[in-house]
Amino acid sequence: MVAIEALADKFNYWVYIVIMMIGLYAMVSKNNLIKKLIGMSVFQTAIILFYVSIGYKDEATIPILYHDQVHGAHHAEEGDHSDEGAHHDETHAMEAIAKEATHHGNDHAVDADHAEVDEHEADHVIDAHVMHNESDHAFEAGHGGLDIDPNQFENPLVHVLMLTAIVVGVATLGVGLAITQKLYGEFGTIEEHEIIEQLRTGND
Amino acid sequence: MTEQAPILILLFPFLTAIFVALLGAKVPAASWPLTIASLGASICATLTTLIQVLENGTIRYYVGGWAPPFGIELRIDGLNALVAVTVATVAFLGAIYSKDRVESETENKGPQYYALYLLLAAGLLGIVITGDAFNLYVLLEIAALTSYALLAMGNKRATLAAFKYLIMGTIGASFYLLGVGYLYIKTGSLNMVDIQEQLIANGLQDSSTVQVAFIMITVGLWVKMAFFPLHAWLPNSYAFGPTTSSSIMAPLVTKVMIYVMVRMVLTVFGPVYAFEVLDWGNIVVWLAVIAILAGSIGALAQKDLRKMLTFLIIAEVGYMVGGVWLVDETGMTGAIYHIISDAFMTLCVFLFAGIVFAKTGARDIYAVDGLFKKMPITMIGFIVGAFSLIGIPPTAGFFSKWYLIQGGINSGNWEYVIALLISSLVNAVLFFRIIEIAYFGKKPAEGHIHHHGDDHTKISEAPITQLIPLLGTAAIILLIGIFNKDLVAVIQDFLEPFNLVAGIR
Amino acid sequence: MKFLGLLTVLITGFLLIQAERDFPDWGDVNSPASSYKLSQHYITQTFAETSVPNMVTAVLADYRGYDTMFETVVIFTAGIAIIGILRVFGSNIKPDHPEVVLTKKKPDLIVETTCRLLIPIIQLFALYVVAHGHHSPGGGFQGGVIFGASFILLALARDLQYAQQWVPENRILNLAGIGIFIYAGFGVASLLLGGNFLDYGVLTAIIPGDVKDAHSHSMLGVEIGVAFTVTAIMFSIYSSLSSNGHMKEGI
Amino acid sequence: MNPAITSSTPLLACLASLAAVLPILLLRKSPNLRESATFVAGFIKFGLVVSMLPTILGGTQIEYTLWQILPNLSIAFRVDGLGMLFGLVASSLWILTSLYTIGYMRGLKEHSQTRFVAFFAVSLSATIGVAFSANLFTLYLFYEMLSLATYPLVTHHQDKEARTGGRTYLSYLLSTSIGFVLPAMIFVFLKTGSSMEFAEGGFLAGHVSGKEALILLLLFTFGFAKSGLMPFHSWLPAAMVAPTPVSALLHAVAVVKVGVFCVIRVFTGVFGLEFLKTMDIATIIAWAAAFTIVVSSLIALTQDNLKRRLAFSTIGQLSYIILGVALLSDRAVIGSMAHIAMHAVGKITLFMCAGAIFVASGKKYISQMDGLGKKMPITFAAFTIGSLSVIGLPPTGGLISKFYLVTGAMDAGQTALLIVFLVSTMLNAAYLLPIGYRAFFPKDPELARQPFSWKNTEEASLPCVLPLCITAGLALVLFIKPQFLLNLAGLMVGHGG
Repeated sequence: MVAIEALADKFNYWVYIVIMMIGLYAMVSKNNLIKKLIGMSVFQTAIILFYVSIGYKDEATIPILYHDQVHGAHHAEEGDHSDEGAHHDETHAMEAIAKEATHHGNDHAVDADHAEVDEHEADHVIDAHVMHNESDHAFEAGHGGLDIDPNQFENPLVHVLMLTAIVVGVATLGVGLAITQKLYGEFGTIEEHEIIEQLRTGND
Repeated sequence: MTEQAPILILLFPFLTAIFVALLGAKVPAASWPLTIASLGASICATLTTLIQVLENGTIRYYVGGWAPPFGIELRIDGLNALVAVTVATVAFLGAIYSKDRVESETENKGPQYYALYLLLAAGLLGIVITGDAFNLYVLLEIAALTSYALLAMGNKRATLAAFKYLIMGTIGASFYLLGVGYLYIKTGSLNMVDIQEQLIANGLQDSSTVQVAFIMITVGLWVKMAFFPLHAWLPNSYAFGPTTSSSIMAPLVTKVMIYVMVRMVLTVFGPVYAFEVLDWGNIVVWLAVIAILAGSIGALAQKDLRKMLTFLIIAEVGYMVGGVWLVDETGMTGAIYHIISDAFMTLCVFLFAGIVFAKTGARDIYAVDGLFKKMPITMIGFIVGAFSLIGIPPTAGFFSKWYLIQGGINSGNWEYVIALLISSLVNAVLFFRIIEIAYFGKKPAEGHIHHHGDDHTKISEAPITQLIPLLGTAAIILLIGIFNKDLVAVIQDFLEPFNLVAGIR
Repeated sequence: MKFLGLLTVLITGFLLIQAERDFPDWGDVNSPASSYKLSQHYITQTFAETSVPNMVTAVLADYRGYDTMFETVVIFTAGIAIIGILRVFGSNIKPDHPEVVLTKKKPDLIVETTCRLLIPIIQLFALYVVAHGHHSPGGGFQGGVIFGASFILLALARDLQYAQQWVPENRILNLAGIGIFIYAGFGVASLLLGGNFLDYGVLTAIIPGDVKDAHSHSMLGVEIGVAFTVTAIMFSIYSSLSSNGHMKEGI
Repeated sequence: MNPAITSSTPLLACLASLAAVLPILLLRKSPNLRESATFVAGFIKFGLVVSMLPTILGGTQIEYTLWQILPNLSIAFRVDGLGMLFGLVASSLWILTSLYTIGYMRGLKEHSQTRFVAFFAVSLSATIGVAFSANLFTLYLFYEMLSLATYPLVTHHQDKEARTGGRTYLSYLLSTSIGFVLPAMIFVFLKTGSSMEFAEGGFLAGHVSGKEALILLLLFTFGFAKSGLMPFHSWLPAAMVAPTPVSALLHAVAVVKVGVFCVIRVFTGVFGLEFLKTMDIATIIAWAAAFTIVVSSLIALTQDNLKRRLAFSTIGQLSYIILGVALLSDRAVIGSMAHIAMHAVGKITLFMCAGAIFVASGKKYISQMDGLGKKMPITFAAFTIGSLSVIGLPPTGGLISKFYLVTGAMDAGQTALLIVFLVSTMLNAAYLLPIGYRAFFPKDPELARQPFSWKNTEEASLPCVLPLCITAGLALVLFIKPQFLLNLAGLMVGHGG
């Protein structure tokens, strides 16, 4: 039972391992050069999957600030900075949640389900606020004193990293295909053992 | 401007690469001078950096002005300042050599070749100076992609080998990436120093994830550096690629990977973790011993000059991996010193192989037939490199062996000492076989011949662009041998805080 | 080889599963990756520091702009590498492999008309994706790929040479290089203005607005550079691979 | 510790011949000028060495540190009695050999003479470097340099035979030095952590256990394979493919003597005689040397090729020196050191004679030399004197060193080894004396009946004959005036002989 729970909690990691191993097997064992390259793509994609799943947070959305948060920031800059301390105040937090829920309803249709969640899990958000007060990162450097909850958004960093990894994957695949084409031009085949056979029998 | 030197190290070759690629189509002749100029500038930048490091200690350069861990930093201490100088210098010398060979060996793709060459140099320099684990991956891939292409420009065999390299290299780099991901998942950071701090702060010594991260990163790098059982891609690709390509890749790519391994072990995981908590014991040293012996035996079996040399690289990689895992300060010093000296030694012999190939068009070791008469200056350069690989004082190779053997004895790894000695002897056999052929000719005459007066064979030396790098390399080998004390002082300053001397194991 | 491959896979898989035991649960907000100051800083401070609401764009083009510059270089490298490997210049064409090289296609009315309609829309969308990267998913890479796709579509609909009339090889490469120069130019400019490489903050001297705006605008600039390179190299890779390096006929 | 002064003379003495390489190469077009460059360098070198002699005899050592190459470890020179003795021998004989080289090489019209002369000079530098080394590291450095610099000399003919010989030569010397000496040296460095400076009484005592000391001793003694101790002796006969001047200077004097010199250095300077005595480990070496002496003498008896016979004789004589040191008694050690000089003078005479015979008559085999004494009386007279010296008979210097060796053996109470000395002396006589005898008194009655007249002589050219006369004369002089050599040697064991 525990095992199954563990499996369920981390099923994404299981999935990526399985996919990755399929890719790795193809890279190592397949004879056809194109199949190897396909394996390579599968392999790299599995790693991307892994990374992206690191960044996932329950009930968080894509790492782009809401329209109101952006505008709220301008407000905060122009107006008072005094509400920083007020975060400890629970009522204030509740207001914030209510405000947030409305934004969801109005501006971001995409996040309809998100808003739902927020409504019946209000205390979760409070916890989160308290927590990030303790870790006091939200306020240390912010001149604007933005009202941003880190748990509201997914981790942007892994997305950036994977954008890079995707680009690298594409580039490698391209070069791999080019080499395969050159080999095909020289040997007339893309089966590795046939190429090796040709090399062994001479005519260098 | 000196505080900007770290970034200039790679900006010069990198921006020039783009420029060469663009300009090449119109003015191909400009490619070579631009390449040389930019690499020369890069050497100056590395030297400036080195001097600064020696004066003020570790340099931390925040790219984009963002303090780590939020931004990427270039972190340069004694270790990578030295390696950066080495990389820039080797690239510079290799580039000089390329001049007369590129057109004939790469089917008139000079500009592309130089652009890729510079990008490779920039990638390797970037790997060396960065302080960010993920940034290292990106640069690793730049270096890898350019390597694949530089090799695939060679003949048929090289193309296939390049493909193999591509597959293996991708596996290696992906393993590294995965390892970095594992570290990220447990520490939340990508900055090398910060990862180390987080590992300690969060008490992650026993985490199986971190252990696997270490294994993945190490194995990934082993693939990239062609550590023995994972070496299959190397011999053919370096042996059959264009001589110009292999004269930069053979000295640098494997060495830089070893640098990365040292960096990972010391800076990211920390010696206490890598050697004490994990304690793979002697396994790695034994693997290194096997690598050394396998490389040496493989080299003995070769008739092809460059292929023989590639097997020597495999043996040398064994030296360094073993040296790192001796867990001894002298051994580590030796391994790091060997990164530098081996880069130049390998460059020297590969340049020689290239010159011989250029002159005779033959690949096997009999191509050197009678070269003492025909190309005496070339042979002098070669002999210095060969002596260094054998380990004859006062060349650099002797001193790296000196430190490595000391490390082996200190830590009681006699098997490593013996392997090192055997490999020196094998190198002696290999190189004296070549020297013999060059001296006696392919089939020496029976009985005495008394040539009257001097010989009729005309001296026909290699062109100056090939001689300069060869002799330059030879001179450097001697210099870093004679001045090894100063070099080692820098290395030991770097190693001091890691407290390896306590004999962790 | 098969057995060896299987063995490698099994060992690696086993190792990875070992590691997985120690992972935080999926979506756990308290996992180190999510709770460490690094990602929290990005989420909470990005806007304050750069006034870009899309954190991914900000991290990509600013905090880790150095990475991204090399990411662009990776693309560029791939383009040059493929040319280096495959491209056959001038007359020294080797006897080709025995495959039939396709001749020029006849223009097909339906396909051509559709393309004529679609391509401007695609390109417009690509520009939007690039430009709006600050506020929505998108950016130089995405936009560049879409833009490149429009040229590939052109080549597919007609043939390679037709597409090359619009974007000849040299111009393509120049475009790619200029893209990187734009990116690196921002870096060099900040070097010259006394900051560190890619420190957009010091660009206030030449970009109107305050420090945040300088960051924001520079990011737009580098994204455009990235888009240039990606567009160019996408098409370059396509044309090299599809014509086997001859740049004549393609599929 | 002896008093010491700092002076760069040892360095200059070492470099004198190295500096000659450049003029030699530049003057390759005109042989006469080239040769004079060699002589100038030779006399400068000899002069420098001699200039240090009074200081050394006065009991003061001369030091010079060139360059600290490793932490704790520098390339440094120090001249003491033993080094001076060896330096004198090597530098004086170089001049004579150079003269001889001119006669030999020109007489045979050898090719690539410039290369030959140049490498000869390099080898000499290495030899002097070994002689004046202050520490083990410097010693090793010059030892390796010598191995490599002599390779082109050994293989000078560049034919198949030379290739085989050269291969054997290098593979023995390099494999033993890299395989044995290098690890032993690094081990010593690690254990003592010192600069490995040779010190009177050694510096190893107290740093290693008995077992380690034994292993180190074996590694060093056999590692310096130039000493020709069996079973690492085969390179020496193989190296006889070299032109005779090489054999003469390098394989009777420089190279092999460097080998035994290193062994003596290790015994006296690294281990220290006292330490070896307490450890009681030198006996193995003594017996190995004794074995080598007897076996090589027996082999020498069977050789018909003159140079090969001399080569095996050398192997035996070298082992005298090692045996003497391994006996550990003061007198035997003095005998060993003196034997370096005495044997050098004797053996170089023999080799030069062999070369002169080959140049003048083209004969290599002893069986062909019947009655040759009538054609080459001077050469064979010198040969006989050389033989006497090597055997250790009066009126030659060989007697002196043998006397010390034998009495040393008595001092050490090694009766069995004493017998070895005596038996081998018989054997020496048996393989050397008949050559000279048969040359003057051939078996063939026809040859015997030919009358001798100075007009019929066919000696080699003057540059060939003059040096060998001088060395034969030296052998006689050393019988009368051996004292300064013994004094030098005596400095090393703490009293004046």
